[in-house]
Formats: sequence, structure tokens, C-alpha cells
Amino acid sequence: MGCGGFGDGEPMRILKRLGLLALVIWLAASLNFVLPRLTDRNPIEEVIAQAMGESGGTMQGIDQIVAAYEARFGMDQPLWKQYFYSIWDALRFDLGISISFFPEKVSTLVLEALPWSMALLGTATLFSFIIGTALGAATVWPTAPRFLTWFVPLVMVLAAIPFYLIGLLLIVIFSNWLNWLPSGGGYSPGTIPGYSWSFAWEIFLHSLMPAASILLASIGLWALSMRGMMVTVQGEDYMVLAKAKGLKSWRRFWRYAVRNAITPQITTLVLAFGNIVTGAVLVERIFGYPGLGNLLYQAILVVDFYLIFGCVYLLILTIGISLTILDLIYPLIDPRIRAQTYG
Amino acid sequence: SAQSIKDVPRERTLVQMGWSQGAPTLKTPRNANYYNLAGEYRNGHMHHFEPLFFFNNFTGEVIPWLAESFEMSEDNTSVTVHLRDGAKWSDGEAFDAEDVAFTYNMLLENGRGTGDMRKSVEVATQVDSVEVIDPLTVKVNLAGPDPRYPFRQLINYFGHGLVWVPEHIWKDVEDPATFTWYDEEKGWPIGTGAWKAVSAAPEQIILDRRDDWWGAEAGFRDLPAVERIVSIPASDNTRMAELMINNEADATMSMSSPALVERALAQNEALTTFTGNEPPLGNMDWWPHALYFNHAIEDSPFQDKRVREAVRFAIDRQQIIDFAWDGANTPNPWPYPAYAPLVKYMEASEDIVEKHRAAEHNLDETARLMEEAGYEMSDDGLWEKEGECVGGPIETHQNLAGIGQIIVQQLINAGFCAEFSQTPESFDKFRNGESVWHIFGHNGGSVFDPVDTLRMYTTPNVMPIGTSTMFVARWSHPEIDRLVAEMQTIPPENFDEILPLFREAMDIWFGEVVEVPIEQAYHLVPMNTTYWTNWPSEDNPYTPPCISCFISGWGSYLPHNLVPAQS
Amino acid sequence: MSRLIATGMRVEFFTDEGIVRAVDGVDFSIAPGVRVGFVGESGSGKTTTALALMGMIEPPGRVTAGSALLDGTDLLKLSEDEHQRVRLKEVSYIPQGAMNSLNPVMRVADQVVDGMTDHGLKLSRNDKRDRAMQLLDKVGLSPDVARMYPHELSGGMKQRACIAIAIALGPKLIIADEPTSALDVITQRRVMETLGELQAELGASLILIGHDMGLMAQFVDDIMVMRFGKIVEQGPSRTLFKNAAHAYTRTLIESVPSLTSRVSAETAGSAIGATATSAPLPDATPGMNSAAASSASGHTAIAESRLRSTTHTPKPATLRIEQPLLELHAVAKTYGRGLFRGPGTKALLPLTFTLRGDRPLVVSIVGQSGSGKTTLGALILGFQDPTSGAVRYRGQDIAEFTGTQTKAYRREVQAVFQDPYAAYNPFYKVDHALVEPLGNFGLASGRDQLYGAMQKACTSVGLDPAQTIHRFAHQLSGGQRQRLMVGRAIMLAPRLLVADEPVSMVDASLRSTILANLKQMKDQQGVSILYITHDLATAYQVSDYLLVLYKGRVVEAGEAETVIKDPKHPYTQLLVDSIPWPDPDQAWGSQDTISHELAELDRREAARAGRHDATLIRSTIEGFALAA
Amino acid sequence: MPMARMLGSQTPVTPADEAVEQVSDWGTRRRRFRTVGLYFKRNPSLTVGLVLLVLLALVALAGQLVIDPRIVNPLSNPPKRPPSLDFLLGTDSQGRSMLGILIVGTYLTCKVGVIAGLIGVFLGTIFGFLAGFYRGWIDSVISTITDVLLTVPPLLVLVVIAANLETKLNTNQMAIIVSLLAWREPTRQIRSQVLIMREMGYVQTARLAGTSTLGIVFKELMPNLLPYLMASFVLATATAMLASVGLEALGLGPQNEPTLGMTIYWAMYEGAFLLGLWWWVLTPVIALVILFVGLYLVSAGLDELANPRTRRRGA
Ligand SMILES: Nc1ncnc2c1ncn2[C@@H]1O[C@H](COP(=O)(O)OP(=O)(O)OP(=O)(O)O)[C@@H](O)[C@H]1O
Ligand SMILES: Nc1ncnc2c1ncn2[C@@H]1O[C@H](COP(=O)(O)OP(=O)(O)OP(=O)(O)O)[C@@H](O)[C@H]1O
Ligand SMILES: [Mg+2]
Ligand SMILES: [Mg+2]
Repeated sequence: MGCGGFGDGEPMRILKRLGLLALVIWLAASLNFVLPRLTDRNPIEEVIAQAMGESGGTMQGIDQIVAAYEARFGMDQPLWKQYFYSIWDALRFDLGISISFFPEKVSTLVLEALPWSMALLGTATLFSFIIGTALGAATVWPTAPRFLTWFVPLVMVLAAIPFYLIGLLLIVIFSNWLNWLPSGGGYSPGTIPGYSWSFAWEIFLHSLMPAASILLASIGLWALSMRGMMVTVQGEDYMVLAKAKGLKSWRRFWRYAVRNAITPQITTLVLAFGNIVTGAVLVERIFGYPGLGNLLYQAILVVDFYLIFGCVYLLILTIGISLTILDLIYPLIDPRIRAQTYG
Repeated sequence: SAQSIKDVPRERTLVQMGWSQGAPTLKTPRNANYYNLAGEYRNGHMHHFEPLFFFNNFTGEVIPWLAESFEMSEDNTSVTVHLRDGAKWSDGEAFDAEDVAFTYNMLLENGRGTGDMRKSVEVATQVDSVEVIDPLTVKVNLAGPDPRYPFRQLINYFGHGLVWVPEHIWKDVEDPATFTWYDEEKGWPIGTGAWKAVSAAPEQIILDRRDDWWGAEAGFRDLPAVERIVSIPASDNTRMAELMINNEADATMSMSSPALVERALAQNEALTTFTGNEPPLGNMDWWPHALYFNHAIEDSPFQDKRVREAVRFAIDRQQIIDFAWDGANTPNPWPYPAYAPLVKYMEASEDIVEKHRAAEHNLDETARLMEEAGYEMSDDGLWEKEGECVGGPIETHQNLAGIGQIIVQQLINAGFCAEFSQTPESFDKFRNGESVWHIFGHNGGSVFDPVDTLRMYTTPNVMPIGTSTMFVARWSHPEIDRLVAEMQTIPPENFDEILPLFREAMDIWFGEVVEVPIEQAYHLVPMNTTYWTNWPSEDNPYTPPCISCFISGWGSYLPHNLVPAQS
Repeated sequence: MSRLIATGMRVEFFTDEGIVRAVDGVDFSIAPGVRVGFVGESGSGKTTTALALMGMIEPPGRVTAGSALLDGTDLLKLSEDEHQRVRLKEVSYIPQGAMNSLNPVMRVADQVVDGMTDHGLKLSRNDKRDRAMQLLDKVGLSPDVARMYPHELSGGMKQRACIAIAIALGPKLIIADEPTSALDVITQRRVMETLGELQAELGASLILIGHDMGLMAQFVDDIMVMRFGKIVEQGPSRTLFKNAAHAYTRTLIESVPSLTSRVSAETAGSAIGATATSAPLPDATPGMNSAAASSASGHTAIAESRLRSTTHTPKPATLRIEQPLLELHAVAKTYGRGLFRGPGTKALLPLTFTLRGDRPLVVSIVGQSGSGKTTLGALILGFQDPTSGAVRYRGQDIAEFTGTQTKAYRREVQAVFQDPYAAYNPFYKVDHALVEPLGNFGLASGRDQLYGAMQKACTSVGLDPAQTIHRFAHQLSGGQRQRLMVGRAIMLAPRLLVADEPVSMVDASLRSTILANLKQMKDQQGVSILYITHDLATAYQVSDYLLVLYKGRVVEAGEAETVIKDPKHPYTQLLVDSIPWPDPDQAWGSQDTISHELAELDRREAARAGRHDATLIRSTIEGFALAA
Repeated sequence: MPMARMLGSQTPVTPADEAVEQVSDWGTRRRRFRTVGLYFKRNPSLTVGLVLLVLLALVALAGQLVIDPRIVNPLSNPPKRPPSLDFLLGTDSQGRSMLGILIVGTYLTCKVGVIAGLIGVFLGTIFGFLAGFYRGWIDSVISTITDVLLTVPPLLVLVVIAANLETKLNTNQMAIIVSLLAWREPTRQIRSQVLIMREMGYVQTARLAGTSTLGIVFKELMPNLLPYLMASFVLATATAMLASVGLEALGLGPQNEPTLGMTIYWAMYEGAFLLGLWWWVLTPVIALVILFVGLYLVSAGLDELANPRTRRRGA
């Protein structure tokens, strides 16, 4: 048994957690190095065969070309060496060059797609978290408005429908019938990107439907799990005292009930934010939205080792770091969680 | 540089779609190097470049562009090309024989060496050397006699033809295979085309008309009316349809759902297609679809010709077309597209199809053949020998999933244990010979005479399993080797000379049941007449309507011909 | 003129088992500025009455009849919004489960002031802090507490925080539901003084619900005695204490233990016999046949029979018998404060003692609220790891127990927790708390055995099993929950029992029964008991040895007789001096206000600056050795 | 409520007598039935939810006995027929009967979803509880593994597995793959709550009762998280189904089985929305909606179990 939470145990605890973070990053990087290679596919050959095939070529000399490119990418090296270099490069944030987008740098590709994903999924996730959590909490709140009793099941109905279907439906309604919103894309064809209000408005308009479809479909899920926690919390004695104190309903709701029920939701939120960097392939595809999900998808389709690794590395860092922070601040989110040293 | 981009009204802008393989982004927007293997030239950058000749595959007409003419030597071992006077690169340098020779030599060197540039190996196998005769004349010495050589590398259509690079810049490029040829600061890429990129991102590439385009200056052609081309990612069928319905785009990439095209036409009256509102709502493409057997797998049940024939009888082409095309396609027992020059050959050989009953659907025949081959019908309704059924996953090309499912079901109904398979790996699997049977098209086949398709069934083009190839039957025949060798020496226009050879080869081909051709391929490309008219159509078939479908083909030819709908 | 007039109040709970009429036609009235005490049997409906006045009877319970006019407004008929405005501002409430009633994720200060903000007080940040500190100071909590979270407070500290909340807005009526059940008498006195002052200042009325007849005698003007949901007797406290009319009231007053004579178990038992809920002593061990029980005359026989009846626990092989039962070696505990929050709290300074266990003893631990009593218990039970030192059970460090050893240890060492509100799993009905250990320790199996054991457990603490075991914890009154936990401990007949304020919520008559039962268990079954309490009188009555804890340190120790009759340490002196006597005419402590005296004590302690005197060991006793 | 009021005002209450009569049935089967029965009576949403789920199960299981299973094959019907007497729910563009898909597809998809949801929540619960409760090295190990696996994109796993399978993926394999990934989030979420719950008073009571650590985890803590676990189950099922639908939509699913996901994929692929073939999309969606609403209602109906205080009405 450890030394139950010394004031001076803190730095040690943080250090240990950081150590674990390093371990997670290393293990995850290794795993994601190995996984694509388990497919036994050769992305270089695939890309080249594709390129040559499309040009009506006869694939003469393809082996030679493949070999030349393999050398370029260091794929002729023994696997352990490749592994070593991958990890070493990753440490230096040098993610190398993409095979399928050769000779584009992985980092360029990722950084180009990242803002789109962050803007779309970041806001959609945040909003669906807020709305869903509030709704879910409110459904089991005794004095909540009546309409919630049928509204939340309705939201659940939406959660049952895959969000890409909702997306398609939105397009048919708002774009094809009503012609209110553009059917997709990051901005309208021909618009020249720039730092202007009109461009920001464009982006906003274009992100409305994809965001709405994610929002509509995920609110119910957030609501559901929040609801579950709220039920438990409502039985607590502090809710009785809160009432006896004559607190306003909103304060009892937010500061007492929701505040106590929210820890697992926050965990989920952190995970969801981590997942922003994997993007939402299907939404991106349906709305022609240029995010990371699609990039990763394209990378996976041809098992572009380097691009996969680049995308996943971003994921590793976001998930690893955000979970570490989360672990460290759990005692702040809920002080009952004892700040304990591991081991 | 974003600030310096001028405003162009929508009615002078052409919004077209670039190749994106279903993705919502353009591939490699900042890579305009056609010869880079991962570079995607069809994303919009093709408008920078012009070929020596275009080709009208519908009429067989060769359209001179950067060049005025070519002639083949008597013995078919060299071609002399006469370039047009006054052609210029966008930086003002003249486009001349040196540039053509430089491009050739670069490819020859690469093709003989690492071979990691697009088409370099192909060029190196077909070309021996290049001579600059004078600034406007260049002579290409071939590796052997080949009357069709111009149609392989000098004339641009479908996947054929080369893209020229300016010697004065590329001579300093260290590694042309990885060179990206894009730099807004330096004004790269430098092409001869009438449009030039002003901005390139995965979301769109914007190309503006150069008012100093050489063609107008030299009096070759008027300046095109299209002042700006915006190339956006095509994404998938549904999205293409939506963009068209909402007037957000002027032309699509090739769509694979006739129903969706029909729907789009119904929703937006301004839309039209190559065949107007009539089926098949598109133009015929060069790769008729077929069910292939992989002949290289030695223990495959399809090594037995009777089994292959049983499969052929099991296929009901009309039903496929009824389901997948609402009837708007033509059953096709041939491995050829029905282009006028080829139709002549096929019409003259109908009797061979009859003889081999190659177009017939007859399940009784299937049963007879299977029993003959020693199979028995199991309780599950499958043909079995020693407990093994005949079939396995049919790897299907992504554009052919629609017919794929139907073919699979027909085969299942006929007693074959077929499984539908369309995964990201499918293409790779059958290219590498890892699948038993697959659904694909005759990519790289004939357009104007039968040789190119028949070449697919010659010994040099049969790749061992594990080596990637587009000729996925992996089948050859010594007689066909011989016949093709003979045909290759005959100029394509000599129909009478080629026909008997063709008939002989096809007799063997049908007799051996090499594969089961299914249907014609169509490019379904809705075009929007709100801003632009004079789109290519059946009545005015000046070029295929799909602007970005082809790896080397027409590219900028179509925009040159567009006429504004609103003045 | 009356401030509150309640007539015919009736509250019913509609349960699966039928309707429970918790309050059955209660009438009373309270004049402004008057302190009224509600006493009565545990489960008699005191809390329910209070909740009804607060408008906080939750479905499936309902106020089915009656009215309660507060200055003319009927509290029972207010809408939820109106009620919200009335609560805290007009009527404030200190819940019985105060220890479990603070929001675990908010700092104490915020919980003190948020009620004010919600009643329209606009306070700046600094105002808020100052107000909170002032209020906390009034209930004897240090300013540090303001920044702490509830789980960092001791039971009594939490209770005081709740009191601070209740007095924040100077209401017309304060309902205090056992507000001092976890407070040592000194703190209790101080808090009650504060309440009294405030009430006098505001002219507020006060309802004090409680079981402490001494406190009642000292503090309230009128007393209402409740039983079975009815008020059986009411009147001025002086009259009531002098000549009570109702038999139950008399029992209540008579059964209050005093420091004059130590009552034997037998007398207590017979005294209780007169009350309605007679509490027969349980048979020694569930599952043991009665012949063995009646023939049992010494602990050898008991031990034997226990071994017989519980064949696989405890295993003598895993725990060495020849070693002392419990040893503490310089055990100390410092609580950390988590991330970047300053130094920790020294809850317990190094403490060393040995409890041999061959001779059963009741060792009482009394002391200041927050002095580390619960912490000590938790250390012994292994729920907290000592910061330094070691706890040994039968010679082995409990931190190094293996799985089977832990189980054997659990079998032999039981506890009653200070807070009966937190002790039950809300998911289960309360029978779960009894069935679990019976099953785990193999004490009983099958419906009949289990039910029999539970029945005994209930009756040993005066509970009706039929009305208890089918309920969820929240359907029981505070005292009922507490009693059931004690009953559970008795049922399990351990070797060592750590009882943390086990009878703080139980009325006087039951209290003596239960203590007598505990004592009997000790004598008959050789159970040693660590009795943590603030009730010096009961400590005096039942304990063999007494430790006085002050600021994490044992300041004085000795036999109960010696220490209480003749306290030597100033803190002990103050403690004994502060005992409220169940006689309205006997003054409560000296004339000085308690805060003054406490301050004096603290100043003297501080003057010694960390240099502690050795424990005053007044006398020793066989079987228990305390290091000075 | 009216009924309760009547009781309250008319029945003279004699708690002791009544209780004595009932006490004898503690722990008997009759008592348990009664408790369960009353529970259902008080919580109609549980009943409604269960009815929906049973209905769906009936359609999926019994339906398979009624219909000819071949009607879900392409070519078995004329294509693109709207719902009519001949084609009850219409047909898709390949000639599959949507009625057949409702039956077979629901079965297949629920199989994947429910298997994955169950395995996911089961593993997630176990790991989450162990990590949160034991803390120490167990926590470090579980959390580290979870964190590492959280970084693996499901798509990648699928591609890897698809590449290594000899035959085409079937729904059972799909279920296992999806469930192998479905436990990661629940583990993390549940752990975070257990970190709080382990400090609860009743945990100490249970420890005193000699309840083993596993016992505490499963008997004491888990029931209190029941609504949350139920929600997690619904979530995991949803995620699993949507993931499988999503993976199918990328061509990585069991393509030869008419799951709801494949149906949606084909509908999307063919642009059923634009084409106005609403029945094609609606059929799978209705099945999903019934499943979800059913699960939701069941989870709502379990509230009182986890928190008896939420009980609102008298029996
Ligand atoms: N988990 C904790 N974290 C930090 N401090 C704590 C914690 N638990 C107790 N303390 C502090 O330790 C001290 C002793 O607490 P303990 O609960 O042992 O007191 P106690 O003697 O039982 O008091 P009471 O009679 O009021 O219950 C108090 O000052 C309290 O604030
Ligand atoms: N929610 C409930 N459901 C059913 N019965 C209840 C409920 N709450 C309280 N009771 C019962 O009502 C009676 C009165 O309880 P109450 O809490 O008012 O007692 P009390 O007088 O405060 O007792 P104590 O002194 O033990 O706190 C008790 O018998 C109790 O079991
Ligand atoms: Mg009470
Ligand atoms: Mg305490």
C-alpha cells in the first residue's frame, strides 16, 4: 500500500503519470507501426500499379520501379531498422513523406486537413456534449419542462439513425428542396479563401449541415449516458440539503446534480476530442468536407504506412496527452477521487 | 497571393470536377508533374498542358494542336512530327522541337534506368531515340516497326499520349521523378495551355485564362470564353448529383448510377447529357465490362473449359442491364467497345458469336456442361465435386458494384458458390492475380482497331501471379501471339487486311471461353447549360464530355469549345 | 400569539408493504423566540414532521392532512416556488444526515454562501468569503475549513458546517434535526450558545430535534414528546422534567445515564422492559443452538461454540492467537490535500497502545470534534493507511495481510460507522447489509437461518424486523439506520468492535438498552470494544478505560471512573464541565462563554508550541497498555 | 395516484399487524415475484421498452420461419418497387425484398450490435471497475493498455483483418471485431466513476462484511451504476451497429449478408434518397429506431432499481 496522498507526493505522482504517458506513446506508436504492416500489402506497388494502370500502361518494369521507390522510402531496410527510424523520426515530429500523395509531406497533409476537422468536429462535439448532457440531465429532473418527456425519446430516435443518413436527409431538404444551404464542401467552388467575414460566413454556412447531422445524431447518446448518472446522483442526501437551503432550481440542477454526475461525461468528452483527429469519414464524404477522417481513410485504403502513422501519431498524442491531463485533474473534477500514487 | 486573384463572374467560370476517387478532396493539388507516379494530373492541372494532337474517338478524326501533322516512315520505324509555329510556353518561351526531344530523352533515360516516372518504361520500350530536325520538326525513331505508334504516345486520348515539359526549366531539375512542378512564386507549372493555376488546395484548384495564350496570338484559335476553371473534388455519385441539381457545378466526373443521372436531369432542367434525356445518358467508354477468370491459377476449377462455358451460359446479360441500367445499356458478348471503326469488325464476325453461342443464356446448357465436367448438384443447390463447390469471392472493381451483385446472384442461382466482394483491396487483388474470378473492364483496349484488345491475350502480357497487371485474364494463346504480331505491322486503317486475322483470333478466343463479356461501359456525365452551352453530344460529338476522366486524354479540349449561355 | 401553528398534520408513505403513516395528526404551536425540543422514540416521525414543514416530503410520501401556519401562511400548501423562497430565509433546516449532506464537489465556503445568493443577496467575492468565514467561526470551525471539501472534514465538522448554513439568513424558524449528534460536549455547548444567541437576537423560533435529554433540559423552553407519529405529551421543559405525565416520557428521563452511579446491564434491561419495544438480548451467535448459549458461562465456551458454528472462519492458522489482539505502534496519520493545496492535516499524532484482548474491555475514546477519533478507527480497520507506524492485529501488520487473512480479520473485527446515512448501499434494501456478512462468513444460510439471524439483530436494537428489512435505507429514520448497523455488529459477534458514535441518534431509553446489549456481548462473548463517543455519560457508564483525544493526541487516559470524576488535563476538565445535565436547573458549564474558555485552552496549547506533554496516564488496567 | 389517495384516506393503518403478516415471506419466491410485479407496475416504460424489443425479436426470429429466406437475395423480386400488397415494404434496386431485409437484416444487425455491445460493456465494465477500484499497478496496466488501444483506428483493424482472412467477412466475425474495440471507451468512462464510488460509505460496510474486492465491485458498485451501464450498453450497441454500418459502408463489411448496414450502404451508394426510394432507407431505419427506443425505455425503466428514491408512484 502506498503512502496515501502526501502533499509532497504530488510531483512524484505527476512524474509517474508522465512516465506512463511516454510508455503509452511508445507502445501506441509501435502498435500502429506494426498494424498496417500486418496486412502484408505493399502500398508502393499498389500506388504505382494504379498509376501505371490508369495510364493504360502494360506494367512493364513495375518491379524495378517498385524497388526504386522502396529504396527511396527506406522500405528495403530490415523491419527493425524501419521501426527504429519511425520511432526516432516520430520523436522529432518528422513524419516523413506520404506514399500515396508522394512527394507531399505527411505533416503538410495532416496540417491542411486538421483545421477543417477541428472546426467541424470540435464545435459539433462540444455542442452535442453540452446540449446532450443538459437534456439528459433535465429529463430526470423532477421540475423540468414537460415537453422533455417526449422530446428526449424523439432525440433518441434521431440517435438511432446513422448520422450520415441524417446528413443525406438534410441535404435533400435544405439544399435540394429549399435551396437554403449549400450541399457540401468546405466553401463554395470558386470562393477564394481569405481572412474576411464573408469567407468566414461561407465556411459557417457550409459547416451547418454536417455539424447538424453529427449534432442531431449524437445528442441522444450524450443525453442517454448523462441521464444514467443523474439518476444515481439524485438519490444523494446532498440533494436534500440543497433543496432545504432553498436553492434555486437551476443551481441545484447545475451545481449540485449535474456537477456530481458529470465525471464520466467529461471522460467521454476527452475521448471524443481525441477522436476528432480521426475525423468522421462518412460525414466528410457525404458533405464533401475536406477533413482528417477522409485523409486517414485514403491512407488506410492503400495502407500508406507513413500517412497512416502520421494521422495516428496525431491521435496518439491527443489521446495520450488529454487522458494524462484528465487523470491528473480528476481530483479537481471530483475531489473525492483520492490523489494517489500508483504502485 | 490570394489577394491578387481577380474576380471572375460565375457565368464566365467553369466549375468542373477533378478526379478524387470518392474523396472530398483533390489529390496532390500542389503537384503538377504528370510524370510523378503519385501525382494526380486529373485534379485540374491538365488544363495547363496541351498535346500535339487530340483525337476524336467517335469519328476517328485526329485534331492537330501543338503540332500540325506527323508522318510515319515507310517501314513504320520512325515518325516525323511537324510542330505548329507560334506555340509558346506561359513564360513566353517558344515551344519547340527541343522541348519535345527533351521530354523524350528524359523519359528514355528514366525508363532505361529506375523507371520511376509515369510512362517512362513504356516510352523506353517503344522508342529508340529522338532527333531534332529543326525547331519545328522532330523525328522519333522507334524500337521496331509500329504503324500505331502515334496513337500510343503522340496523340492524346483516353490514357494515351505524353505531356510536354519546358526544356529551359526542366533541364535544371535534379530528380524529375519527384519534382512537384508547382510553385506559385515562380509561376510554376509552366505550360502551353490557355489556363493557369492561381490557387491550389485540396478543396479546389482555380485556373484563370491567360489572355496572352499563344493560340490567340498566333491566330490558331480564338481565346476561349471560359475565363476561369474551378476544379472541385468529385466525391461520390450522390454528391455529384447534388452539385449539379443545385447548379453548383457545370459538369461532373463520370457517374456510375444511371438512375441518379436521370433523377438529376428531372430535378434540374438545365442539365443535359451526351445523349440528352435519352438513355443511356452518356457516351460509350473504351472499357467494356466482363467477368474474368484468372487463368493463371492452376488448381482452379475454371481451368476446365466446360466450367467456364457453363458460367457463360449462366449469365443473363439482359437481366443485368434491366436491373442495373433500367435497360439503358447493350448486352455485349465482345471484348470491344462499339465504336464505329470497331463495329465494322464485330458486324462482320457475328457468325463467330453464333457459332460459340457466346451471347446465349441457357441454364440447361450450364447443367449439362457441369455434369459433363463431373459435377453434381448438392442439396444446397450448388455444383460440387469431392465436396467442393465452384466459385469464391468475385473481386469487383469499385465502379462495377452494381452489376457485381447481380452477376453474383445469377451465378448462385445457377449453382456456383459465388460471393460478392468489393473492398479497397479488390482492385489490387485481381491486378496481382490473387483472385479466382473478378469483374473488370478492358482497360487499355481497342479504340479504333482490334489490335490493342487482342494484345492483352498475348504471352508477353501474361504476368505471373504476384505481378500487377491490368490484363487480368492472364491468358494467352500461341496462335493469338502469332496473329497479333502480324496485325501489328498492318496500319490500322487497312480493315480488309486485318479482318481475317481478327476473325481467326476471335474464333479461338470465343472457343476457349477466355472470359464472359457482359456489357458496354458508359460515361455518365451530366452537364449544366445554365452558364455554358455547346457541350459535346451525340449530335456534336467533338470530344467525350468527361473533362477529368482520362490520364492523358482530352483535358482542356472541351473548355475551348464552350460557349457562354448568358452574355 | 404564535409563530407556527400546526394542526392535524399527517404524513403517509405509500410503500409496497402498505401505507406507513409516519406522522399521524400532530398539533402544536410555537411562539416567536421560543425554543422547542422534539424528543421521542427513534422512528416516531420527528424528521418527517420537520420535512413536512419544509415542504420536502418526496413521493411516494405525501402530506395527507393538516396545516402548518407560519405567521399566517400555510407551509403545507405552498407551491414549489413559494417554498423555495421560504426555505432558509424564513424556515431553515439542519438535516439529520448532515454528515452526508454536503455537496462533495464544492468547497465548504461556497456551500455556505450559495443559499444566500439564491435568496437575493448580492455579495462580492470578498463579501462571500468573509461571510462564510464569519459563519464558520460562529460554529467553531477554523477559517481553513472554508476552502476544504466535505470529505476532508470530520463528522462533527460537517455537522457544524450545516449549522452555519442554516443560520446564514436569520430565519424566523430554525429546525435543527439532531444538529449535534456528532459533537463533543464542548463544541456542542459552543454551537448551542451560538444558536441561542442568534435566535434571541432575531427573535426566531427554534425546533430542536434530539435525543439528548441533557441538551434538552439545558437548552429548550418547551418539549414535545413524540411516539408512533403522535405527540404524546407537550409542555414547558421544566415541568416535564419534574413531573412527566406520560409513561414514555418518564422512561426517557429516567434512562438518561448519569455520572453518579454506573448502571448495570440488568437494570438497564429491566428499565427498558417497561417500554413498548422490548429488546431481548440476542443469543450469543446466530446459528448457535440455544442450549449452547444458555450453558455458556465464560468466553472459553463461547469461543468454542463459535468455532463449532463457524467451522471455516476464523482460521487460527492464519491469525496467531497468542499475540495481543490489537497493537498500534506509533501510528500517525496526516491527510494530504491533493494537487498544490498546501500542507496536509495532522489528524493523528503517533499513538501507541496494546489491547491484549484476552480479557474483553470497553475502551472509550472521547474528544474534540475533529480530533482524529474516526481516523483512528479507520486506521485500525485498514480503511486508511497510516502515514507512519503500524497497526498489528494478532501480531501481524494489517497492511501485509493476505486475502484469506483479511477475510479472517474482517470476521473478527467489526465496526459501526459514525454516519449511518452513508453506510447503506442505496441499491439494496437494508437486509442486504445483514445478509452479506452472514453469507460471507458462513454464519447462516438458507432463508430460515438468515431470517432468524436478521430478526435477532433487529430485536437486539429494538427494531421490528417486519418494518425494517424490507425497506430501503432512505425509508428508515436516522436512528433506525444507526440501530440496524449496531444490530448487525452484535449479530456478527466479532472479537473487536470499533463503534464510532453508535448510539448518537437513538433516544435515551433505547440507548441504554443498546449499550447494555453491547456490554453484555462483551462480557458473554469476550468482545473488546473501542467505543468512540462524545457522550461522556455513556462512556462513563460502559467503559473500562477512557482515552481523551485532543488535536490528534491522547491527552489523558485512565479508568473512566478516575478520569471523569477527577479530570486533570484542562481539556478534560472543560469537557466534563460542559456536560449538559438533564436537569433544567443545573447550569451548563461555568458562566464564561465556552468560546472564551476554548480560546484560552488553545492559547495555552499554542504557547507550548509543538512541545507536547506526555499523556496523563491516570491509571492502568489489565489488558490495555498505552504508551505515554 | 388516485388509487393511492383512496387507500391513504380510507384504510386505517396498523403497520405492525400488516407487517407481521408479510414478514414471513422474506426471501420466498412469492415475495420476489411480487416485488418484480410491483416494479413493472410502477415503471410502465420498462414494460413498453421490453414489448418493443420483444416485438423486434419476434419479427427477426419468428419472421425467419414465415418468409422464404431467398427473398432477400438480389433478383428475387422486380427492382425498385414501392410498398404494395405484392411487395409489402417494397424492393430495392437489386430486387431484394425489404420485408425480408427487415426480418433477416434486423436479426443480423442486432446480432452484431448486441454481441458487440454486450462484450464491449462486459469487458469495459470489468476492466473499468478493476482499474478504478484497485488502482495501483492494475490501474496502470489496464489504463495503459486501454489508452494504447484507443489510438488504433477501427478502420485500420478492419483492413488488417480483412487482409488476413481467407474468406469474406461474415457477421459473426464482424461482431467479434467490433466488440474487440467496443470495450475501450466504457473502460475509461466506468473507471472514472468508480474512482469516485470506491470512496463511498457503503463500500466500507461491504468490506467489513468480508465481501471480496470482486464482490464489492460487482455486488455493491455495479448495481449503482446500472442506469449508466445500461446507457453504456445502448451506446456500445449503437456504436457497434453504426460502426459496422459505417465499415460496411466503406465496403469492409459482410457484403453478402443483407444486414441493415449493408442495406443502408447500398441505399446510399445508389442514392436512394435522391431517387426518392424512401422505403429502401426507411425500412432499416425503422428497425434501428425500434431497437433504440426500446433499449432507451428499458434503461429508463431501470432507474428506480438503481435509485429507489426516484420512485414516484405508489404501487
Ligand atoms: N479524507 C481527509 N482528507 C483530509 N483531511 C481529513 C480527511 N478525513 C479527516 N480529515 C481531517 O482529519 C481530522 C480528524 O478527522 P476525524 O474524522 O478523525 O475526526 P473525529 O475525531 O472523528 O471528529 P468527529 O467527532 O467530528 O467525527 C479533521 O481535522 C479532518 O478535517
Ligand atoms: N421514505 C419513506 N418510506 C417509508 N417509510 C418512511 C420513509 N421515511 C421515513 N419512514 C418511516 O417513518 C417513520 C418516521 O421516520 P422519521 O425519520 O420521521 O423518524 P424520526 O423520528 O426522525 O426518527 P430518528 O430519531 O430515528 O431520526 C419511521 O418509522 C420511518 O421508518
Ligand atoms: Mg430523524
Ligand atoms: Mg468522527
